[in-house]
Amino acid sequence: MTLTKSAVLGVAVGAMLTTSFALNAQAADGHYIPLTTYRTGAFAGSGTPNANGMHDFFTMLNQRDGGIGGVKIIVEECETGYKAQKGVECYEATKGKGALVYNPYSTGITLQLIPKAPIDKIPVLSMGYGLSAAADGEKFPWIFNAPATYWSQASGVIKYIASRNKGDLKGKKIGFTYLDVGYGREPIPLFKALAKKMGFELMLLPVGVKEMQNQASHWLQVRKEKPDYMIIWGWGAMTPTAIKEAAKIRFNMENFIGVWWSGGQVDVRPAGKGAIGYHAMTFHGASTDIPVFKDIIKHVVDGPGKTLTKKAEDVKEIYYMRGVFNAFVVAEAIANAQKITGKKNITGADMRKGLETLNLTPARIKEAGFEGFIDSLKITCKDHAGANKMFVQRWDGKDWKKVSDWIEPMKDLVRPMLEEAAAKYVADKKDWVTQKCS
Amino acid sequence: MELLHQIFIGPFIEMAGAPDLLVQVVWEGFVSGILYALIALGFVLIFKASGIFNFAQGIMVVFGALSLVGLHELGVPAWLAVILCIGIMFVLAVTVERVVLRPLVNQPEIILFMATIGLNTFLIGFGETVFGGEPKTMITAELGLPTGVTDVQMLGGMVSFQHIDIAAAVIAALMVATLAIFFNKSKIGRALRAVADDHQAAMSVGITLQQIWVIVWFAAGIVALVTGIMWGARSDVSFALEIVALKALPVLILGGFTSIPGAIIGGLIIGISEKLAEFYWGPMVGGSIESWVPFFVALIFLWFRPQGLFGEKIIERI
Amino acid sequence: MFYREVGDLKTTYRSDQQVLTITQERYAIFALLAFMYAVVPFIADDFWLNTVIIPALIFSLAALGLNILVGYAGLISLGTGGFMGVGAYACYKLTTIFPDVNIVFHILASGFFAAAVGVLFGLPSLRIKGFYLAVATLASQFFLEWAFGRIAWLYNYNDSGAIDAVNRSLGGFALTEPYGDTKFQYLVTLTIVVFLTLIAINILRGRFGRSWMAIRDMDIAAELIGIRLLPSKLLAFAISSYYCGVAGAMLVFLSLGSAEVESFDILNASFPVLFMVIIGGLGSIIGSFLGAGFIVVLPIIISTVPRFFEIDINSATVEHFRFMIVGALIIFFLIVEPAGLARLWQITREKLRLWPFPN
Amino acid sequence: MNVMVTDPVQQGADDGRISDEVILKVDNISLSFGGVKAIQNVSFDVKRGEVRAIIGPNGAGKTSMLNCINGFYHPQQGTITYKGTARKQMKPHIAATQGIARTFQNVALFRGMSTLDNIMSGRTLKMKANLFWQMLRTGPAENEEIEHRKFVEKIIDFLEIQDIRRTPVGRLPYGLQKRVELGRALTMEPTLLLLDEPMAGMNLEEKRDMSRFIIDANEQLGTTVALIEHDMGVVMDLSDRVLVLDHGQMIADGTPDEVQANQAVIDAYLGVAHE
Repeated sequence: MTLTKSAVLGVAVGAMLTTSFALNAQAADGHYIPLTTYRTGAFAGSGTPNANGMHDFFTMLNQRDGGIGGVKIIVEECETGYKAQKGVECYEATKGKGALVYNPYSTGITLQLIPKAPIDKIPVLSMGYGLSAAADGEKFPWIFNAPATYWSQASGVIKYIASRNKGDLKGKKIGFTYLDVGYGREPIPLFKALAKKMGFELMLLPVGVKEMQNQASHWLQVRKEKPDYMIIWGWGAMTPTAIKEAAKIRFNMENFIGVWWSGGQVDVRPAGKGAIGYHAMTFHGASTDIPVFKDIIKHVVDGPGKTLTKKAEDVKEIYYMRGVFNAFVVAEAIANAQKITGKKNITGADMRKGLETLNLTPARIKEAGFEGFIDSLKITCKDHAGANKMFVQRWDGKDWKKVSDWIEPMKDLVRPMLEEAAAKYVADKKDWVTQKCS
Repeated sequence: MELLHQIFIGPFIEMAGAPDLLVQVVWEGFVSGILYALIALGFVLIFKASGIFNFAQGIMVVFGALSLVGLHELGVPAWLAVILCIGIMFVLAVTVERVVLRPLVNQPEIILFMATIGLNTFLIGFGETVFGGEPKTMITAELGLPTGVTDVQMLGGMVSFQHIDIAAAVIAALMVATLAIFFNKSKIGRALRAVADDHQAAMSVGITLQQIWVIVWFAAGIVALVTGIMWGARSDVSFALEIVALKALPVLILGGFTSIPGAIIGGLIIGISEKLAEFYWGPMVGGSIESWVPFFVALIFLWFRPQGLFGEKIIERI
Repeated sequence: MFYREVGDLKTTYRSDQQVLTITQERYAIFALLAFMYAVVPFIADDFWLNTVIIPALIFSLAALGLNILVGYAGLISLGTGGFMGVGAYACYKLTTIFPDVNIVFHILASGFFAAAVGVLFGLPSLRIKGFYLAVATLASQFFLEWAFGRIAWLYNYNDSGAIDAVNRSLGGFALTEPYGDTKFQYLVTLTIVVFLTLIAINILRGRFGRSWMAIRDMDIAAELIGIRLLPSKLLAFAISSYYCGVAGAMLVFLSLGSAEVESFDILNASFPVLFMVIIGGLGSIIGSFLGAGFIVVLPIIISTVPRFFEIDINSATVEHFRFMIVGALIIFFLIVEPAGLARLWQITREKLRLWPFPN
Repeated sequence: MNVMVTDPVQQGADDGRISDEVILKVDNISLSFGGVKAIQNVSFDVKRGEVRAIIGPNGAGKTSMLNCINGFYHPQQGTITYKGTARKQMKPHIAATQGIARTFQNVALFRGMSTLDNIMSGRTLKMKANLFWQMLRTGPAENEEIEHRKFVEKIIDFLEIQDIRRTPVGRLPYGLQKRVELGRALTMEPTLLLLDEPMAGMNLEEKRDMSRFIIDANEQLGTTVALIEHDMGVVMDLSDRVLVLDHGQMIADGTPDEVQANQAVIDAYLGVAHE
């Protein structure tokens, strides 16, 4: 027995020593892009297609074009389980290897990275999520949240509901159920402001991460309060569970509207027929009938590129498409940075410049094979979000169908609030890095 | 004063004002309670026969359900998958006995308890490695479980009963009845009851301790599989249930560690009280109090009756 | 011939009651400390400090705290995360309310809040023990998790619900994450951990430590030699929670830079710390350090080793493997050596002391 | 802080070791668990300085009696008068503070601790240094530790267990464990020492040693001893007075010679049926 024990100790010590040699963080040779993903846990349903989309697009660029500007893209995934603390650990473990940009895919992680970004000089791209106030590029030079902030989106949702009520929401009751973490709490200030301005009653219904799969009580509360509309800011297992529960209490699905992170096939499928009529916001199309997806299938999913995507059908997942869009923005920013700096191998600081002057014109979108999928996108020094347009889609049991026109967010309401929030965020931080935009 | 009114009178006025909602809330609590009770039942089976506090019972529930769905995803027909899963639970029971329990026999119970925490963690990793970590949908229809809903007009409103919930109640009742018959009528069952009191006595019936452990872990595994199916049909199949499964612990405290009726009644008390608390008192403090209310109910109960509802009074001897 | 202790005689009880009675070992510890202070900051890069050394030190402190409760006083707790959280949130509130007081003071003071909460939730230990107490500590864990999320005052009504470390300095140098220099953070962390470990050693080898072990080994006999159970158990809860609280505060201010409820929930804090204690060794101070180091390094080993052999491994699979390996290791240790890594170390030490004579 | 340390070997030890002072008086005690009557209306007393034996067949209620005396069981009826204070029931730690020490039938040592720590724990009540000094382990805490260590070392010498000082007691043979347990009780410097079958499971030589320790403790340290024992030879040799219990009832009380001659006692031991 003692021999075994000594052996155990020996192995343990040996393993630790091995690690200490293997650990030496080496700067990667190429465009190094760490991805904080979550392919396991209660958020994996949303996280997996998302990660696959990003991964596959980069792999496709490597296969088809040999990388960006002749430099290969190196993607390293780090599993977070959608936990902010894990995300930070991933960040700390990868930042030293020459990371160009972080795509946290979690508002919680984004919030934790915001103070770190200026210090480590690595930009954070929280595409359509994260801290809304970060759209103020003067106060947050290192954070980008194009194509639109949560606050823009919240205003868009309300605008859409108002449009179904001839612009009048007085006396209406709107329920807001949200994942009770940084992500779901983010739009509350805007909803409150809108409720005051437009005279509707706001009913808050937080769902903790641990109750995500067990929302019976929450929806009984909805049944009691009888709101006219429900808005859901869910992610992972929360949304499908909520849709099932809503169907159980016979909530009118036509009046149930999800945010763009609650509008994937994975969210509606489990509820079956009960989900028909559910609405969700989005900022890109739902059709894969465009060149870029054909390329991905050809070079990656069915081709030689390494992928975790199981079948070509999976490309049709909304969250997969969004991952592709996200990767596209990153790739364009890298190319842009190369163009501005004239360097082939860029740094995080160069990447920031690339993002800040990114301009996706319709011509460029068409050239890249994204025509009809996304609207044009322009990031400026002042505005890191762009406040782009969005639209509403409806689930008909098989497909997502566009049911509204492009909706312009309430810029004149949102922008001042953003700036105020940004100023407030920065105010109690000593030595906060800001910039002046000319 | 207003606060007191809000806490002690308001909720009851609400209950009286909308009795249909009250019935619905109690029903929801009842259904959750059944699921807690089923997990607690698995605990009791193992504890009764071996004195082991099996922390991994909740995870065995998910593991069973995940195996079922995972096998079906691999193209195995539903009925065959169920049979295979029963086989998996048996293999699990044998493995646990061989690898975990046998080497640890005669260790203090606290060591065994921690070993089951290790088992808990291992099973999560193992299940996810084999079947993937993303939440899965239970194959309710393929198993022939009902999916409809019946709305009953009553008390000036409507109460809806999901058929799957009714099925869960019926299946739970059947399972408890089967276990009761098994324990009281069969030879193995009697041996199991004997072993709870005296290991020597059990061996004189001709069953070794090892066999008994395999049998109870297998029985607990089957209970877990059934629980997993019912639970999976209500929400989804993922290890996130780990946290919810911990609510079986207050159920055990309420019902006693060795009592099957205690587990059932304790489960129902916990289920109904947490849903009532959440629905009528939760909104006052921002909601989500059902995450801790069951534990406090159990604590308060523990203070007055440390041996649980049906547990035997413990006399310490020196 | 590693040890030469034959001539190492003790002539007074004072010297016989030192922490390390073998002179050589005392020198070894001084050498180790000198190494940690003078050499590590120069050879370890930020990655090592950030992802391995600082978290391992902080979690060692939490594990030490839990070990006082579980390993020494024999009271099982699954509520470590909650107590760490109390420390973290208390520290956050303290920095808000008293912005001019030094952050190190706040970190040490925040432990007292955790201690108070620990005592409150330790009260049931008067009437219940064993598994029942474990369930009682779960009550505290879930209640505290709820409180951190639902009581907006605790996180200063931030919209995000997160607490983030404010920029504070020590002796003119920025200290808190992310503003401070990693090496500086490391030195401060090390100092706090060494200081608190010394105190723990002192308490544990004095009358309180003996009382706890007596209660752990046989509470009835302990009572009959005059140890009052409730005050002793509550003191164990208080001191244990103090250590966990300080660890929680350090986790936010010296390591992560910000945190949400989930950093202190049962799966991210309570269980891992319990695993550290089991794998490290119940009732062993050195075990707390070994266990924490092991659990912190393990995921890095799992993700690095395959890459070392050029095997492509998916990040989610790494996570799954980690669970499997941790679970298997816990069972393995309980079977082979219930006293954990600390016991393995002890066996090795005994062998070395006798070497070259066989044992 | 100045700690009083008396040298155990110098104390007491005159021939008039038994005084007339009744140190413990048990009056009409009854104890039952559920329906089972463990003790029924038992009364007896213990005088300062004497060795008092309690004997009786298995299940006679001897251990329960000791448990009542040091407060672990609470009798339903009767009073216990100790050092002049009458109580309906004791609390274990109060019994300890008042100088009642105890060993157990099945050794109740702290298995995870060393011999030294086990015996040191017997000094817990006498140690006063507060948490602050304990944390720093200087000043009062350290001085106190050293003072008490000196006392403990004397007990260790007295019991001749110097060589197992650092051994965890879980690894000791049974006989030595019993000795360590006696050591722990003696370190408390008890007025009244309750010994529950101190010689159970020992061989002749170990019994001799143990008897010697008990006599020395009684004669040299002046400890009053109440002991339960099955070995009649030991009982008759050691004790001044013997109380005989059977089925929870007192059937005889007197000097060894008286008790030996008592018919009821003979019947009880030979198993004559009760009416």
